[in-house]
Amino acid sequence: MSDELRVQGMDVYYGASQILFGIDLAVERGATVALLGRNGAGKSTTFKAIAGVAPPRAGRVFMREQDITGFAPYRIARRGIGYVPEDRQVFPEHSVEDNLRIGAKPGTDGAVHWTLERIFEVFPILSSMRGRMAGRLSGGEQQMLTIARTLMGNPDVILLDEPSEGLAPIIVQQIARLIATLRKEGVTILLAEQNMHFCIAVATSVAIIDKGQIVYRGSIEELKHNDDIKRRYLAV
Amino acid sequence: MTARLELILGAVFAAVLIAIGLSLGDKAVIDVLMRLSIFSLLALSLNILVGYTGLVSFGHAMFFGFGAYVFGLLMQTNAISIPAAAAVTLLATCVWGAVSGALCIRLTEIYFSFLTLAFQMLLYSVIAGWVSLTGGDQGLMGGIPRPPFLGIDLAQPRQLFVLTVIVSVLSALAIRQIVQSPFGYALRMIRDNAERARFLGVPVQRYKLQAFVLSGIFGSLAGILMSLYVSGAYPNFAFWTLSGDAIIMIVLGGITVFLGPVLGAVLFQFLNDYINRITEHHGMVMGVVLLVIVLGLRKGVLDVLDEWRQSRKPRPEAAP
Amino acid sequence: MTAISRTGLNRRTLMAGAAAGVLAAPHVSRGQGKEPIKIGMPTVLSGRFTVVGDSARGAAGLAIDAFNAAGGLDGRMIELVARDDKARPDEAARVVRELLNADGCHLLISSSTTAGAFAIQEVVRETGHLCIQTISETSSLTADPKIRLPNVFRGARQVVHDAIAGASYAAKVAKERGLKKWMTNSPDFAYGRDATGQFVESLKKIAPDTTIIGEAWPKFMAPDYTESLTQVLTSKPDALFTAHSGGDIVAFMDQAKLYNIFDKVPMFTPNLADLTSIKQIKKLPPDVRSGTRYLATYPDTAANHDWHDAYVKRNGGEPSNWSWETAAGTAFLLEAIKKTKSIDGKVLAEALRGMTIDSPFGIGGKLTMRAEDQTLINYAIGWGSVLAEPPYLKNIQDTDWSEIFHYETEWKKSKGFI
Amino acid sequence: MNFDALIDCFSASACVVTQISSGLIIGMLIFMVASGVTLIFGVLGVVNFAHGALYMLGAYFALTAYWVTDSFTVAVLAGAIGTGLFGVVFERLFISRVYGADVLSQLLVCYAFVLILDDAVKAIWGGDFLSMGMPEAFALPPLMIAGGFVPPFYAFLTAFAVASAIALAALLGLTRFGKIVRAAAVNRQMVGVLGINTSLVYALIFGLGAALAGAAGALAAPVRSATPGMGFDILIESFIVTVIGGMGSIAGAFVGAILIGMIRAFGTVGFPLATEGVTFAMMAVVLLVKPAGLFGKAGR
Repeated sequence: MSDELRVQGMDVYYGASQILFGIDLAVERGATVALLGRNGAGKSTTFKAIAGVAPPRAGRVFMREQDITGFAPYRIARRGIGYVPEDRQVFPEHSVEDNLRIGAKPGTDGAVHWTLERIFEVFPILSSMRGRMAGRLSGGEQQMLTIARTLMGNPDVILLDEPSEGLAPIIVQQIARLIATLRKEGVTILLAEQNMHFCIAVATSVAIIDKGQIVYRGSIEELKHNDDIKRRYLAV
Repeated sequence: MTARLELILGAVFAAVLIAIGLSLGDKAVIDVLMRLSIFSLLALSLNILVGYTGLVSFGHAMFFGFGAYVFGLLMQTNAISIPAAAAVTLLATCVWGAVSGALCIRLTEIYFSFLTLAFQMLLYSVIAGWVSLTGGDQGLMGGIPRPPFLGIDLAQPRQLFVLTVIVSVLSALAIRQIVQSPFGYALRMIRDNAERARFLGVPVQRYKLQAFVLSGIFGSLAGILMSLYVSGAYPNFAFWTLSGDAIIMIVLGGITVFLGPVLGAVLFQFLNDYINRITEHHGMVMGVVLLVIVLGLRKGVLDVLDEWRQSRKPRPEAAP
Repeated sequence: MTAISRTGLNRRTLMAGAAAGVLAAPHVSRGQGKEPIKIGMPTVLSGRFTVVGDSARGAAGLAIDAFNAAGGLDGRMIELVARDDKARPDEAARVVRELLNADGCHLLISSSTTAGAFAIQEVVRETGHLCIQTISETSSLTADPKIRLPNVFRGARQVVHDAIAGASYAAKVAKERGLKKWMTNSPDFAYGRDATGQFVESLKKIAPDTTIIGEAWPKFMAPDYTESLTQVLTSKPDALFTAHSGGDIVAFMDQAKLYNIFDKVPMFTPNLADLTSIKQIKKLPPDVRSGTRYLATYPDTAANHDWHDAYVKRNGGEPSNWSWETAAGTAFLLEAIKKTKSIDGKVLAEALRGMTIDSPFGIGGKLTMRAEDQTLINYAIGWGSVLAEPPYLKNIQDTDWSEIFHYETEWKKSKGFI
Repeated sequence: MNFDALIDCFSASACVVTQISSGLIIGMLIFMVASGVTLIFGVLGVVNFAHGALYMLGAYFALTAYWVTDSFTVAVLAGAIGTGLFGVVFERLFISRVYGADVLSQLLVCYAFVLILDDAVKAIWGGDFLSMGMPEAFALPPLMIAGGFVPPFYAFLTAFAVASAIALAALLGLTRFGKIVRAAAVNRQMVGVLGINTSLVYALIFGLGAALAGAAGALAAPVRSATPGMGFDILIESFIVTVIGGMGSIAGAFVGAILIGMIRAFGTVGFPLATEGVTFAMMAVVLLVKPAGLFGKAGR
């Protein structure tokens, strides 16, 4: 299988300070890859760089073997990359439904897999709140909404930045189930997490980032048994 | 030590300016230098608010106009000497600054800007509408009497020139003292983060008000000098376009460096006068020059120079 | 120490800037051969009053071209240096100083609007240069002895003359037609207040049974007169006087047309019979009376037609009231230079006082610069009914200058000017 | 001051109707300009000090189109579309460079353009005032309503402005484009990440604001004479209206504009020399009592 998304030697700076150092990542089609790391390790920056929000200063980003480095965020999105930022960022004064409609666009193949109806099937909780202001939702509901809104754009790859952060365990479980559903739908997922257990539950392979560099790559099974790595790079 | 050195530098600078003006004996040079002194003072006074306190006033010309009119009207009574009239004018400015300032500083950002604009335009409507007192759109007519005092005769252009330069340089030094004082640093703290300043015990509102009044006093002083220079006062002095000009001056020169506004005033006056002389289409030329400066440099001239100088230094991280 | 070196650097920069400003000053004045006589002209060349500056510069240029073509002053040519004062008094003061001090102008033709004219008056009060005011019609400029200066002459009409001419005409019409209740609608600035106040004063004197039942003072250069026009509707006057001019009177009438206000109410204005205004009026109400501003056909003489044609040929557009005023002022100045062979302000002033010249704009082809208050008199002035096509004004009744002088003297006495 | 006149006016329906209609007309033209100012500020975060110059452009475009085609419809379209296109180019080339910059840089860029456009208009159309004259279709006697007078052109102008207001409200409130615009006003980056070209949205919004100003200029052309610098007064008035109504609020601009129109209309009867001062005083009072404006949301 070919790589859906590939990042090569990516350097990212904020102003004068370098945040990421030569990041290499590859996500195969249909896979769920977890990017694990502590707070401030560079997970969010990696995602922002891929999404075009914080363009890399060096290195390349390929989507389905096409170079999309330096593209504006909206063009990257139109290449099939859906980005769910860590701090949710719903449009607070728009209704749930309007949030979803703003995200709506056909996929790269021109087809619409995700309609409002399907979204409401997968996210029944949003269905009951479709008219409510997004700013009035709970944190978990907002998280669901951001994911759903990104799905409305029919992405081929979805970047999920810490979807479980700060949510009650029961909601985290719901999100884990959701990710499993998406995987079954054939959506390729890149997931940033601090929570290893969450990753073990949902991911197929894992990369660990520390101080802006990828320090480990392997399958979930390997990680489970590598206590050294877990101790060194993860808050376990 | 620094303060004394600055005083000496200021005195030398004033002396050089005066020497240039008097030795060339050219009225045009004296005119140019006087106007530059006055507008430099206006720009410097505005920068107390904009550059140091982070309050972008759109209404600074109200002080300029206020000073010019109050002083001019006092002098036209023929009952008061120039220093006394100036003192009364500055005192009145204090009161007006405190009243309008107390209201304006309750707001921040663009709302502060618009409220200062509103106060200025209120003053402008009074000046333009109260024709029997102010002469309306014709301005104060009949000239401003300049009776001699302490052996100084300001009706003599050269003496007026010397006085203008001295007053401007002294004011600049005073403003320098203010912004270098602990009070000045507190203002910067308010500018950078008012919440944090409040948390650290800075009486934010009181300091803002003081900055507003101080800025007004020096702006008013510039207005007094202007009314002496043109021997009159005109509603334009209190119009928002002059506030706009003052803002352009400080943005051109740079708001982070103390003398930025002075350079800006010089640049602006020079551009204005020179372009007006060489072409009738001065609007287009001036507009293009402004665009090049704003979009090209993205900062004032001295800001850029200062950054360039800082960047050449071997990374003194603790400099500011 | 950072602070010190920074200050030093900036002071150098500042000095360089100041020096550049100084150096830029003198180089403009160099010419070839005999040094030209420079006449500085502060005027409006940008913004809403551009038409004033264009008119004034075109008219002065026409006169100076002829002077130079005739050999100048013993071979010395005259150079006109027109500069924009942006219709701002402070800028006018600056520009005049610059013209005198940096450009080395010998004489001034001030073609600034009223506020600028007064500012210029203050500058030449100090410098003593000879100055001809050609645009400001505000009476006090020369009538008020506190403001009048021995070195300043007015080569323009004067509001009080216009007001008396207008009031005398209006009084006659009022008597014929029984127009008793009058309203005024004029811009709230020096000229507007002056023109209206003096008209009303004169009208009350000449026709005592008229009353003013309302006045409106829209902001000067207000783009919109709707609210003051609707006020006319509700007050229902017999006649209306307005001192709007230029583009403002055009907008005023366009807006009044929407209410058909002047279908019933006769309108009186000193300012409509001017080629630049009247041509812009697309629909003329039935009864509009105007004083003559500038018309090619008034005075209806060959000299005036020729001047009109020469002006159009040189400058393209039609001459305005400001054109003839500046032409008259310039003609006086040039005549004085010719006569005295001097450009000394005092000598010229002496010659100008009481001077009479041949001019297309005068009664019987003559204009006089009255000695006592150094202002233009005996210019052709009349009132008539406005027409939509040439000659634009019919049934013109010339104003008798002896009547103007009579009421002007009364007015001056009432103001304490004499 | 003449408060008796004001009381007289209020007791006569003719006067009330006439003055209200004149207040509406004044207000509606200001609204057309102010709605652009408030829209551009609300979405782009830029205080467009060049908006008055766009109004002027609209008038000149309309005049030229009217001379060429003799059709007022074409003139209004030319004013609106021409100015709108100019706005798009202006936004792309210049305004887009000062997003997120301090208000001072924005002010300067706009001021530079006011200078350039005023001068360009003078160079192209000349410095003389120009007048379009009333199009034939509107050269009708005024309508009588309850003893008051309302000219047909002003009725049309008011209807046009009200229709613009409704269309604008519908566009922003009901369409997907409007939803995107409002979302972009809150979080531009997130909208971009969802695959929407926000640069295009910004350009369109600026163009829309410019088109509104251009349409206002075109509508004013038959009754106001066009000169370089004619945008000056209406810019200040639309700022007052924007501040009173709330920066970013279209509804606020509408109410604010009517308010200012009424002050002008009735002020002329009661306090003719103080109307301008009163409008500024009102702006000051609103800023002090409710800095975000009558319809503004606090904390924007």
